[in-house]
Amino acid sequence: MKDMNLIFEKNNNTISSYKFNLTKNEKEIIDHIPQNLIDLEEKVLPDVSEIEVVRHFIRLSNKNYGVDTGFYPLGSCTMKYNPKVNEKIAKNELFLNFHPYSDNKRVQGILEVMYNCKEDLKKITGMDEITLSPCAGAHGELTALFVINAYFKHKKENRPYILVPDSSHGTNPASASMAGFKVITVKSDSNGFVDLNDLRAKATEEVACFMLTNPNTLGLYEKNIEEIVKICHSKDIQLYYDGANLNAILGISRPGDTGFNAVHLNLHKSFSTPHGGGGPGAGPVGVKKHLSEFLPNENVYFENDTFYLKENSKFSIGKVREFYCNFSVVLKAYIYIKTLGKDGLRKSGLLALLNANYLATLLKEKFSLATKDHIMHEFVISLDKECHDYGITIMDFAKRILDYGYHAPTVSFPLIVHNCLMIEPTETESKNILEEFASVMKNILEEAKNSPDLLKNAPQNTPIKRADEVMAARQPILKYTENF
Amino acid sequence: MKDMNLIFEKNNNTISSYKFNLTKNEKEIIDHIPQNLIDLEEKVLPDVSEIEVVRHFIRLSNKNYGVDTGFYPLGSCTMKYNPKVNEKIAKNELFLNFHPYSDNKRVQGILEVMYNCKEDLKKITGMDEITLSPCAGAHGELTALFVINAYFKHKKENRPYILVPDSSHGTNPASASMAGFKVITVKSDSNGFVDLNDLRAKATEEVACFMLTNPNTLGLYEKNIEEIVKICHSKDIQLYYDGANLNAILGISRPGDTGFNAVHLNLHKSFSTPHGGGGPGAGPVGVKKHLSEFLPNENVYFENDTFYLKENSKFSIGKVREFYCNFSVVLKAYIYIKTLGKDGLRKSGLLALLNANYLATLLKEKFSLATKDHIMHEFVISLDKECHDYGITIMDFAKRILDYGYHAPTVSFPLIVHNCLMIEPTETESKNILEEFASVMKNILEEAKNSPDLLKNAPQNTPIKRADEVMAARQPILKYTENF
Amino acid sequence: MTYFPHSEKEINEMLEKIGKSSLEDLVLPIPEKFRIKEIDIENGKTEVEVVNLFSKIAKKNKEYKSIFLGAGAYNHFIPAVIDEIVGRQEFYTAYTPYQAEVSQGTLQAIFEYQTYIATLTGMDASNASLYDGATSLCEAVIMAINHTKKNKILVDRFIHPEYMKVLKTYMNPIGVEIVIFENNPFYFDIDKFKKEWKSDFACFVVASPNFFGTIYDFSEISNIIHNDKSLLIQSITEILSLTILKSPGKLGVDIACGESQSLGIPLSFGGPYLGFIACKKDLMRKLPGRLVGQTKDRDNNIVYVLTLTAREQHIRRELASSNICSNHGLCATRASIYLSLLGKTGLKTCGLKNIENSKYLYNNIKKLNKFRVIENQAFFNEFVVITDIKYDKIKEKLEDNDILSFYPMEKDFKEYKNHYLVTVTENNSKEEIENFIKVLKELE
Amino acid sequence: MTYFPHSEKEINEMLEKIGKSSLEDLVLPIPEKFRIKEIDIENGKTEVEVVNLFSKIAKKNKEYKSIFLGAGAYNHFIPAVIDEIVGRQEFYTAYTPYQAEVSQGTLQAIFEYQTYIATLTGMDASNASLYDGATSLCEAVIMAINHTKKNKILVDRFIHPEYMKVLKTYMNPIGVEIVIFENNPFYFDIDKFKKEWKSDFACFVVASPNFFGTIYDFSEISNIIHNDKSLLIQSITEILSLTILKSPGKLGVDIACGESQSLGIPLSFGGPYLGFIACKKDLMRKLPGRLVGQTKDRDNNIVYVLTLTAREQHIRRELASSNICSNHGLCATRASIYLSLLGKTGLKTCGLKNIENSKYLYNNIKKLNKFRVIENQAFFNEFVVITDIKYDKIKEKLEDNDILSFYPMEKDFKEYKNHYLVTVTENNSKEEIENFIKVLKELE
Ligand SMILES: Cc1ncc(COP(=O)(O)O)c(C=O)c1O
Ligand SMILES: Cc1ncc(COP(=O)(O)O)c(C=O)c1O
Repeated sequence: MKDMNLIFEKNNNTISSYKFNLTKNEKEIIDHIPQNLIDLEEKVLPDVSEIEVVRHFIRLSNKNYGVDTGFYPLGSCTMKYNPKVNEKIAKNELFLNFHPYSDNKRVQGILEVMYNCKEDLKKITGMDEITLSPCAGAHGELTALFVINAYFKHKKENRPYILVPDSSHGTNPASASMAGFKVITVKSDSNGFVDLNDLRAKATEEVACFMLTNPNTLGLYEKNIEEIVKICHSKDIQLYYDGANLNAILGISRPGDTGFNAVHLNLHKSFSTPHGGGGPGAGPVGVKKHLSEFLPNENVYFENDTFYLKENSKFSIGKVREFYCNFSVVLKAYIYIKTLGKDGLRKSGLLALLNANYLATLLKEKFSLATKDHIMHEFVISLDKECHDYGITIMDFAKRILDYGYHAPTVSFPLIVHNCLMIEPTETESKNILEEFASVMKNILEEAKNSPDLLKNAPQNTPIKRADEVMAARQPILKYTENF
Repeated sequence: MKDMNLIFEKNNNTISSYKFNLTKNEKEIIDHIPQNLIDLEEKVLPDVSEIEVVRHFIRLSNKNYGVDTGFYPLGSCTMKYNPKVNEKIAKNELFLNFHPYSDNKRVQGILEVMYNCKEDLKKITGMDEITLSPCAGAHGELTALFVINAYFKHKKENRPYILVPDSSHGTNPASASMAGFKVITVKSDSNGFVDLNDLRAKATEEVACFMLTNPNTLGLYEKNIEEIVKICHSKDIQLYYDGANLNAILGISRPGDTGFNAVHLNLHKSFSTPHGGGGPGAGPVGVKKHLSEFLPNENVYFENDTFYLKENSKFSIGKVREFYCNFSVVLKAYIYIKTLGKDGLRKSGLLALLNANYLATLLKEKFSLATKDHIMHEFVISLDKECHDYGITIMDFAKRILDYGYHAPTVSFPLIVHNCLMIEPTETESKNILEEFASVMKNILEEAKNSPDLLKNAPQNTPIKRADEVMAARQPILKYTENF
Repeated sequence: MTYFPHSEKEINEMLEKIGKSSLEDLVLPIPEKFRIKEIDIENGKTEVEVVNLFSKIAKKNKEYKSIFLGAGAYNHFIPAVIDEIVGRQEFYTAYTPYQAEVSQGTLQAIFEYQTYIATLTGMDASNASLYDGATSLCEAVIMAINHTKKNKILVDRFIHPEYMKVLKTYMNPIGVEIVIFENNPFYFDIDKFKKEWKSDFACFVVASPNFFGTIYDFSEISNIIHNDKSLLIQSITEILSLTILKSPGKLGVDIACGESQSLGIPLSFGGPYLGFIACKKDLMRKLPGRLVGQTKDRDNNIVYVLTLTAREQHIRRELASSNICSNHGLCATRASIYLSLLGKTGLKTCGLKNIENSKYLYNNIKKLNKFRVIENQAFFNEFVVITDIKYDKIKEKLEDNDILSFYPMEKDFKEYKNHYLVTVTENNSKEEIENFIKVLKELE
Repeated sequence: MTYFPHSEKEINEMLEKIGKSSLEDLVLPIPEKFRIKEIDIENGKTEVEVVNLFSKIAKKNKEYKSIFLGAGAYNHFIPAVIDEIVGRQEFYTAYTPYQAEVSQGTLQAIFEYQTYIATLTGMDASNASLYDGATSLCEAVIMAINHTKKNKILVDRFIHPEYMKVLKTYMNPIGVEIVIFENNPFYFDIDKFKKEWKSDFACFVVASPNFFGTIYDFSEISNIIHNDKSLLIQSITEILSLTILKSPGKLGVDIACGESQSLGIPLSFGGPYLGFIACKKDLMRKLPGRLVGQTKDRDNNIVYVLTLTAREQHIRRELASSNICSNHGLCATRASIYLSLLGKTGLKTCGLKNIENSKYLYNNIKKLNKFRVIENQAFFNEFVVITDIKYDKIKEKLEDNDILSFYPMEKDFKEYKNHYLVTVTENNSKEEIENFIKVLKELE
């Protein structure tokens, strides 16, 4: 297969190829490096003029869909609006051009942002200490589990197990095993809540941590949260808060008050930093006092009028990344916090709940929600019956949504609900859009009944037609090669 | 007619409407202004949240076509690539945030850019002095004609007439009458050159100026330029160079050496500054020594190590605009000059000629060029015959080009060629694109013959279908009104 | 660095195809004696060299910490959204929207701009933009002259002095006589106006707020002028004042024109700015420049096109209503975004904030010893301060404190010695204002 | 300022529809005792207030005039095109490309990125990006452990010290023993390696150029390692060195990993950066994180999708090859644009320029009295300088001259007192370098 649209096919050795002016000749320049370590042989690289590169990537961008394009109800991902003032401020060279080894005195502004962001996040989560190091949510989970591992090692307790609900996100168990733990899955009851009996049975002194997402991935706030906390704490099981769904309780409730011992946040979700088509994000971790001395080395502090980074504790798990944090992401999140302020953040939480409940109410008329109880910021609908009755797949349904100019909700997650769609509107969508989306969903349901081919052949109005994922996996082509 | 896509229809009094914090109450704030001069009554203005404004304008941008989208062979407009480094540098706040009344000492960098740009433009055009004031080409023409008017007034000569070729751009005669002159049109000969006899007949002592575009709007370099110069100068008729086509001779020939007394440049054409969907551009005017003391007041100078603006001459025509120049446009043009340098500019001229001649050669196989002679940076094809034979209009043909993902050439200009297309590829287009465009043009010609409806119903692949311009003009709707 | 997509190989293939042996053959139509081998300027630079060069040049500019000066160019806050949107290549790399089917973005944005301008000015029609406030005044006067066939005009003395200069430049060659109306800079002298108005004036040009910042009450004069079939033109340097003030339309103005740089366009040392012009229905077809109109496409959808082009130079040529071709379209798009984002609430609070801030300074300067203000001057965001302190001393003090302010009225209005113009906008923080007052105190 | 599109009216209509009397009713599922009335942080601000606040904070940062330090974060030139393109909202406001049909932009850009990385490293497959160079090393080692089922690893002492710290953090909980190979920082001690290598090592981790800037010649070792069915991992902090140096692939490396911040990503005080990882074919399915693969759509056009997802956490859960979900996609897109723009010629001249500049400084420092360099150190753009001058004195001198340089090796490698790391890139102008030399002279 040869894709003529790849930049590599445009290679034409333009006379305007990009250059840096050399004063000496090649031989002379590299004469201090042993010949056998040098390789100047031409590689598969393009050599095209700037205008062609620009047009190439603009053409690509036109095949992409973002929050600024339209409604993006991707459940569990909190695709809220990315404020432009954040982007503008973050482009300021006085934030952008500093080497991580710059002298302390020169980066007081940068350190101030980190420190104040950390302090605000403490107040938002109710935790005692926070590290801004983790690069993403999963990295935050891993970091927190390293901390918990160190905590019990320090206490000379052997706790090889981690509990995760069957509704949990895949990163939870994956992080657990990367941190050297074995994973035990806790069942959900018929209503989608943690099954207390199953939890009681599995919550032994051998368990280090219970990783909970609350509201959970069904959009339900664990109604037995008090009991869950009691069960875990009675066995000194560390209760972990997966912050992917923090948007639901922003300014309304704090994991720290609820009894969680550790938490990670997704700044690229709840705090409006752009997701960039796959990051970079940031996954700060907050912990209670008894865990804080185990946090990653190097954190930001403020003493006698100066901010500084310092390696804090001999019990620390060590570093989890090269340099302290994804600063420009932290900066954008902090701008967001300053912009909305206490009232704004609380309002965002409430309106996230309002939008989800409103949309759920509209959809309930035709769709079956996966849950009976009062949902929070997102919800899951099951199309299992429809899929069987109309001979369609849940993917067919999702792809058809694209035809109407919306991004699709999250498909087939959580795993405990078959053929489901997970819908999270966020607070930055309007009543109109929710209503339009609801009627489109109902349309598609009609189409599924009356002309299922519309779904099976979907999408039709997108830059490309349905992509063959099976073929891609059968014998993977992960890069361009000159002669296929 | 009610367009629900207008921003005004989105008005919903959002709770997130944009705000500035007031400390006092309204009454108090405005109590020093007589009541009868105040009007706080609600006006037809939207009140929507930022995300909706952003999505609105991004949706609009997606209905637009620019050079970065693709080939834009708009004759006479020199739609070359707009380098990104120019845009980036021009966004530097150290260029952007200065009030025009800033103290001289604070804007030395800005003045340096203006001065050096002026000096380089002198060398590029071969003129003795230049003003950067004019905001666009037409403004440059007007400025130059004011100058010429003042020149002859000063010499106590009464010269009420201006000569323009029948192939000239509309701004030439329009500027002439705005400057208080009467316009006499000089015929073109059958080959598209200035008809020398007609010129001789009309070039009297009553003529102040002959406005020439060279290469002219047919893409021909006036082969009798020497004779034209002689005729004009023998009567002290000021020879004016309309610089819209300077791109053809950049680094190759200088109007000043050829005998032109005054010239305007379009920095938004020949010097790569973006056209912005209709400006802002800049139309600097260059003149020979004898005209320089009449140039607009206020120009940029350099003496004992400082740059400054000063009002230069008691003979000056005065100011032609509020503040000195469109600085950020001048800046971008100057960056372009520094980037390409002498060799780059000359090469751009030569490749502009190459691209035009190559495309003309490809099209000649099927289309009839309006000219027999060697063309320069652009050329005109006549579809008069085809229009009659196939019962199509030149607009049909142009609109069909849009269907193939290109912008259309200039239509029906110059006026002396019926049903023509004026094609200017510029030097920043590749051989491939020219070839693709040529074959598309030939396709369309086939379609015109075999299925003319494809043209009559064109465009079909554009964001909207053919717009009804007649209806628009019949009873114009120039603004939104709440209740149509 | 250059931007040519060609390879050497392609260049040769192309030359061969057109039957030329070298690029130099392409210049043969130019007489040899008129050809040059090279321009006498520097060689090209790589991008990194260019960036370094211009950051060095940029650093030669020294920003003011505070700008308390408007006088036709205003230091307003520019929301981040604007640069983000006009940075979209589809907007800024497009030409004038000749092909409506691939230009709806520009066209609708301009149509919305026209609506905003018409709304703020209380007029029936606005054009798609002009170069700046000064040239828009000239175009307005030309409209009046063409409409009334009279070629004498009465112009208030206290319009922006730069506008006055440009107006003279434009009127002189076409032999229009400019009569100056010696008004009072702090209130509109209606009696004097009645005396000096003559029926053979094509129009009366008044600025409000005027160059002294004064909001004029000239509601009475439109009848007088209209009785003579002449026109009333209002020139406006600060369009944001219309968020609070009665619109020209309601004051009987026939043509409102001026500068709308305040609407999201950077100071940029004087340009590019944004000239606006709007008028009553009966003058619509005399408007200069581009107009965007609403129409339908063949699917019967509402769309936008350039319209009434029969007025324009490319068709009317020497009979055109103006010579303007390229205007300041992207600036108009910026204004369109600015106005859409601020909207009702934003614009109103912005206007009020300008007044609140400037009044706060006005009241505090009043309290200073060596400084005076004009008692109950009606102003929006600029006002006049009087002091006997030598200008050089003031200037030096302000420069030392990185403050730009105190425009000396004497410069353009001889007898107004010791009068200075001071401006405050929503973009001046409380802190800045307090500091300014502190600095002025030190001058006592 | 907030970003809610709702009007009060709409909020009430919505509440009514869902049968709630107030927004507060929506929080009822949360036990009352776990609710708060408000967070103890400041109130919100308007945009102008926010902009002023952060420009004040930004001004507390004081830029260096010259950066002559890399040590894992490099001061390279970033072409203007990159910010223009990634500023396109379609790129930066998108999520991970789960829906291929509306995500071809991200997917193709990443596919091109994977191709570039595979090309530069001489490997068969690259993933779609990781967090940074340190975590990419950890992921590489985990691959080796899973692949070889051995849980001891040999690590060269002179890899980036921060990478070493992170590696320890990751290995400790899973009980992998790290054995340090006491190499020579200025040449690869092959004999010593032969002595210390043991068959029960899952892999050997070597950095080249290493933290001292030395380009190692380790071509001989891959056979030794492969004989034991173990893997050779090369960690790279400066990916631009691969524009000139022999690729890991050609050196027998099985997994190349490291930091590609050099490819158009700003220093940004340490993040976000761009971890890369690439490997030989047989290890492909063990790669962590996202992979973009080529396939066809139903019109039979070539398109791109996320592929081999069966390896990933959301399907494999605890058995996944890694826990990574969000990666550093937009950074990878930046790299893709950077590499496309520079292309063959640009990358080669960029690499050579780095060497030319650093060698120029190297040779001039050599001439200074109080400074020494390592004779014939083979380096790309950083090298070691030795001097007896007190570090505090050097530091102070450099700070006074706004220069960042002279990273003290003693910090991480005790016995290397008086050794300092110095870096020069294509982004350091001749002028800067001369000035640096001048400043050092003054220290003599
Ligand atoms: C519930 C949950 N937990 C964890 C994660 C992982 O976060 P990240 O992608 O930032 O690593 C996600 C992301 O989708 C999530 O939805
Ligand atoms: C030949 C010619 N002259 C003058 C002009 C007017 O230039 P501007 O649009 O910058 O006023 C143009 C613009 O199209 C032109 O093509």
